[in-house]
Amino acid sequence: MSAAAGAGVLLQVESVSVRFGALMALSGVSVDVRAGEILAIIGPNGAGKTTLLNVISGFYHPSQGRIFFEGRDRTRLRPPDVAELGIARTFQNVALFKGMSVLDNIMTGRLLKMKGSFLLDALYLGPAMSQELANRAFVERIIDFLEIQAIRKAPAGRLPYGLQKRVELARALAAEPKLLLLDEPMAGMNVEEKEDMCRFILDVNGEFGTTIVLIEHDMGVVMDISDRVVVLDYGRKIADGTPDDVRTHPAVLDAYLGVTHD
Amino acid sequence: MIYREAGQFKTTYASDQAIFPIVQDRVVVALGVLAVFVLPTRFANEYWLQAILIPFLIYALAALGLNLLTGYAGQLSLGTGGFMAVGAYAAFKLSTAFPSLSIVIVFLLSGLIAALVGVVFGIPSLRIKGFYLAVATLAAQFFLIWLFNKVAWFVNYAPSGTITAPSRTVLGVTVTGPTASAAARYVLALVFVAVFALIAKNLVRGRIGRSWMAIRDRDIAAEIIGVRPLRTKLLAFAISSFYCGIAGAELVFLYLGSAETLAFDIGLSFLVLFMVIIGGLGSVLGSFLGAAFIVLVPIFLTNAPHVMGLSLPVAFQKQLELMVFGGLIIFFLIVEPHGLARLWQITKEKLRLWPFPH
Amino acid sequence: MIDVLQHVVVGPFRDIGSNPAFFGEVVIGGILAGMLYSLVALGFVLIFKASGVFNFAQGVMVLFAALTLVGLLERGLPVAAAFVVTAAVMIALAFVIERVVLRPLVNQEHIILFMATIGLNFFLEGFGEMLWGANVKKLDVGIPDRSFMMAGMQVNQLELSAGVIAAVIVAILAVFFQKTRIGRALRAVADDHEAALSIGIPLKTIWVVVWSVAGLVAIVAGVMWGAKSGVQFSLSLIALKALPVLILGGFESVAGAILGGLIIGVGEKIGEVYWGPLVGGAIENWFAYVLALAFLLVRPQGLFGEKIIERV
Amino acid sequence: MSARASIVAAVALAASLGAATPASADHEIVIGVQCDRSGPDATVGAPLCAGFRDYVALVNAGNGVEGHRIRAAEIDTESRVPPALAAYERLRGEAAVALALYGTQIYALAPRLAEDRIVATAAGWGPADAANGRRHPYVFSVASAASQAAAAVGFAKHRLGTLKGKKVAFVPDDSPAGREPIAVLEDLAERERFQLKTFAAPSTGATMATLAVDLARRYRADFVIAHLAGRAPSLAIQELARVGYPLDKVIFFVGGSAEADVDAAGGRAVADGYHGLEFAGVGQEFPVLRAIQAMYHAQGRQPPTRMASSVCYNRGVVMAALQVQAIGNAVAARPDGRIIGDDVKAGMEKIRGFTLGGLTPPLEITPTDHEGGGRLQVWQVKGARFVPVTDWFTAYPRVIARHVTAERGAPSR
Repeated sequence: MSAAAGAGVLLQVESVSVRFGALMALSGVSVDVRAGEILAIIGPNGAGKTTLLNVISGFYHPSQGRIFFEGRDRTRLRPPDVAELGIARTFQNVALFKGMSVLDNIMTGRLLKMKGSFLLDALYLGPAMSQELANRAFVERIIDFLEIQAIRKAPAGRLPYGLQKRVELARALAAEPKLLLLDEPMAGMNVEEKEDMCRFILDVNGEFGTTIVLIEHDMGVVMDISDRVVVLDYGRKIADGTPDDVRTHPAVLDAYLGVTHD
Repeated sequence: MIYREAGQFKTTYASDQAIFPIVQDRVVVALGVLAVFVLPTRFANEYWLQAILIPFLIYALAALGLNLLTGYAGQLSLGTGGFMAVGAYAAFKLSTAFPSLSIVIVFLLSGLIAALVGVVFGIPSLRIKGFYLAVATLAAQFFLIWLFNKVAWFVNYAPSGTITAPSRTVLGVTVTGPTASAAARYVLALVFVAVFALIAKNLVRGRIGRSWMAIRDRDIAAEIIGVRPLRTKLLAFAISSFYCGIAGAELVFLYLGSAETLAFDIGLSFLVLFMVIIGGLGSVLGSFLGAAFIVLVPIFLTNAPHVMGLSLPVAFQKQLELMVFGGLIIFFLIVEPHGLARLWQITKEKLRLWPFPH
Repeated sequence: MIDVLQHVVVGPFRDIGSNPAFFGEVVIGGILAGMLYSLVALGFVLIFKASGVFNFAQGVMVLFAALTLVGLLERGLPVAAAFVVTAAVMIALAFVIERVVLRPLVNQEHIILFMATIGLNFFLEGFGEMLWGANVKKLDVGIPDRSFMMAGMQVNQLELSAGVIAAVIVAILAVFFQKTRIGRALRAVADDHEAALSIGIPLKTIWVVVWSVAGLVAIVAGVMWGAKSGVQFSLSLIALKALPVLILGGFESVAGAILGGLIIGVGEKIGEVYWGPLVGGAIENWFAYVLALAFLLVRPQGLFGEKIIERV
Repeated sequence: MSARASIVAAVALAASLGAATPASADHEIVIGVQCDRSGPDATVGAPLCAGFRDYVALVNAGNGVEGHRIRAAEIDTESRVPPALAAYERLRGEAAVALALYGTQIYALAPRLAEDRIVATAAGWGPADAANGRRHPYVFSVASAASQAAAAVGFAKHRLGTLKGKKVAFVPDDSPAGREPIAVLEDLAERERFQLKTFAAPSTGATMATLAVDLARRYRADFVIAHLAGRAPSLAIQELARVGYPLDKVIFFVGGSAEADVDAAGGRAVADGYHGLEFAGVGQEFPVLRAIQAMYHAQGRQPPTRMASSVCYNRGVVMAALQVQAIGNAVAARPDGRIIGDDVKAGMEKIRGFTLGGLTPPLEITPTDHEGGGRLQVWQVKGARFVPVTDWFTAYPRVIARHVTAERGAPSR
């Protein structure tokens, strides 16, 4: 398990509610994400897991409740502002830039690390060029790390699904995030691919100390890699604790066995 | 085996990032650039320069501009003619108000003014997307043309309502106005398009180009990476309109000699869009191929039947031209959305392996 | 400053008040023109609803239909036969478009399909002129082109008939969509392609049907406009007029197309007559666009469109 | 595309480009004529071009001009400027000495004509100041917009008795060329004390219903002067008739007074009463036209149906005849036939009392007056026929002179 677990709170979701018309996607959910931990969010379909991630990323704004990152209120930030705070994410249905090469996809992840003047960029001179090259070097390290050297120049849209997921992770890592949000990083993968992905997630957490929040359906994976598990059902949090706590929590059992409850 | 890259290893990221990573390409391009500067001015007759080469260069610049916006940033615009008109009228006003100002500066400033106008009309792009935006750019097209047509100040109150390129020199050579030789106008147009093609290439292979393509390919993913949609799209509108503005100024100053708003009507917007689609969306090279194609097809249709001993009625040729353009657009969108540029690339790959099939 | 305000804000209204009968005529003219805009816009909406394709070529389909009809009449076909043959041509066209353009592009992004219809637009324009010639043609469908006075206002019989026919067509289409099996199927496809497929509606049939219906609507629009201004190239320009209508009404709403057409028609005429002279006139080409754009910034989904919730 | 097919295509393309290069013109004198067979001006271009070519054929069927053949090259500009430029370069390469042009193309080409010393005749729809030989030394317009404006007002006065206190509506194409006569009209309005209001028609001409309603029912114009081209005239006639405006109080400039305009408006019954200004006679009852018919019959062919579009056809004949006349004058001074544009210009400026058997007003072209007097005639549609209602006349010559010769608003160089 992760070494850094148990340090201070990085992200604080405070009784957040999200409403789409008549539907309450989230009602009063509070989650603390501690720096350095791997937190898994689980729950049946439609429980509000992705909505929670979307609220954290700034795609939706909560109708009630607040969100703090590193102690500062950031409830109403837009996604690009969220990115600037150091939060990166992947999507449930891979959201790669299909028309770009793998390399360019990952380079795009470096966007916020690259500053520049428009004119120098246009001429590709001096700082613009050296910055481009420095970032290229960084990206190459990620490519090595995720073992995708062979597909560097391939168009992202033509890769098999498992590799696309890996490239998307690479793109998120390129931003050197403090907090990484992974929406079902292992969905649709075979066993070997899943094992690879688990290894990468643990390595990212271990080597760079990146805090990770992930949504996952595979309970085996969740129990193996996460420090802590939050369970959502019908937009409410029904459990929050270590994998072992959650495994035996009665409400969780109900939810997963499909027993109705009010 | 002529076109081989075996034995060429890239040892630095710098060489891998180069525009033309293969030596043969670099040699060919360098020779090519030299050739296009020297050969036509020496050997092409006035008809070639005036009817084919000059319009080709100007359209290529406009197509580059639209390609940055539509091909790279994914924002469809049908207002190209309007933005070109802004450049043309700005160049006319500037060059007549400040006769001593270098025409090169005039062109650049006209581009900047067009860029500003482009930004204004790009603002709706935050709230509206896809064909909604296309319709909004049509509004720009119609409004701008109406404005230039209506306000006599734009034409210096000339009763004929036309803007006419005054005579101006660059380095002692007359490049605009009725006395400018076609060769001089050709070289000036070529310098502009060469410089701005290089700049376009630099932009699209770097930070800015990646943020455009990110917005184009998946806007939500782009946002969470830190791409600010409005700023990015507006930058695309600005740069695209800058290119189109210069192309518009050139259209009057280096090609038509004088013009009224009719020269910038919606037909021009579509023409440039055709170049981009047929040449290749999201390709700098494609902008050139598309422009060449659109300039050559009518000439081909006019002359080819004569060569084959046929005689087609003129009206029939024009109808055929429309059908060819329309049909090819559908063809390319279905078969090869990356257009002629992609076909060129495939040919190159074949050459690379030649004489082996794989 | 006050002068300008007086000129722009007060003057035109005083004008309206001083000659209400004329204002009435302008409004009626606007409504009748708007009906025709609606008819063209409906063609767009039908196709968009069922296939998500924004058919830029709808205007040229109007021209093509009218050209075909006039061409057949000129070759001596009786009116009824000409209509039947034209309808057959439009349906055949729908088959060809489905086979050649739509099917190969079925899973492409909407913007690609849109650009393909721009290509279709130019192809059909060249093809139509090649078949039938480019001259302005007179189209006489037997409705007298006479004006009469009604409550102090001058009303044109042809325009009135065109308006009534457009209204009837619109009503028929509304019923078709709400009450018939195929209409419901079309709506099902519009809402969810996969769902429609899963209950056994073949997509290509739907597409052919909907493009055929749009083609038939194009005939009506072409006849109405052609009778009014002659069959000529500028007929296809009315398609450009229908675009602001769509923005205003929303791309997916039949009611929106109708109401949007009326608003644009009336707004345009009033703008042209009362405010146009203040800026030198001939504002017709862009006024509708600016009207629609202003509206769009306030309500991006149009009058009746549903609020767009982006799915992440 | 197969490799073979692409080679064939490439060869054809190369050959076609080669074909575009000029051939030398040794024993023939090359002139060009704008033949817009496509685009909105096709209804003008096709008959005009036919008339032009037929007249040239007639000349060549004789002895040419003093034994020199004339070759009339066609320019299809599709009513757009870029193809006109391309064709212009081609004709320049073929050493053309004179061109017959109309529309915006003249505006675009005027500076080059002066630079390259090539003569152009403008058929009624060209720069208003083209009548000024000093301003446009190489452009010869037969009826300038200024002369047309004056003639239209003169005719209105003749019809209404007086213009004092009357309301005149001016309906121009909403383009610079369309608005050019406004200055002349405003002058005349002041002079004759009539009220003038401009109703600009959108250039696309998609609809003119509102304009007609506004003009007839709100402004209640006493007389309408229209300066339209392409497909707009027919729409205007139609819409004016529809709102019940009396067409005998309407006069069109030369751009909208052809049979095609009337026919497209729904036939001559609809357009009954409508007036058009003409700088060439209408119909086929002129000696030169009978000579052309005779030429066709002699060759065992039927005269072309284009002759029925007599307004534009006859204008084409007039343009060709003017150029041939000028070439004749030039060749008289240079019998070897190696004439250049300047010779034709000089020849043009020597034309005196040229009437072509009544097909044109007597033209007196001088180095300063390039429209040759600016006389026009009004024709009216009456009982499905075009009938002349005036003789050749000019109106307000001093006002025209002031506008044509005034050096105002010249494009800055």
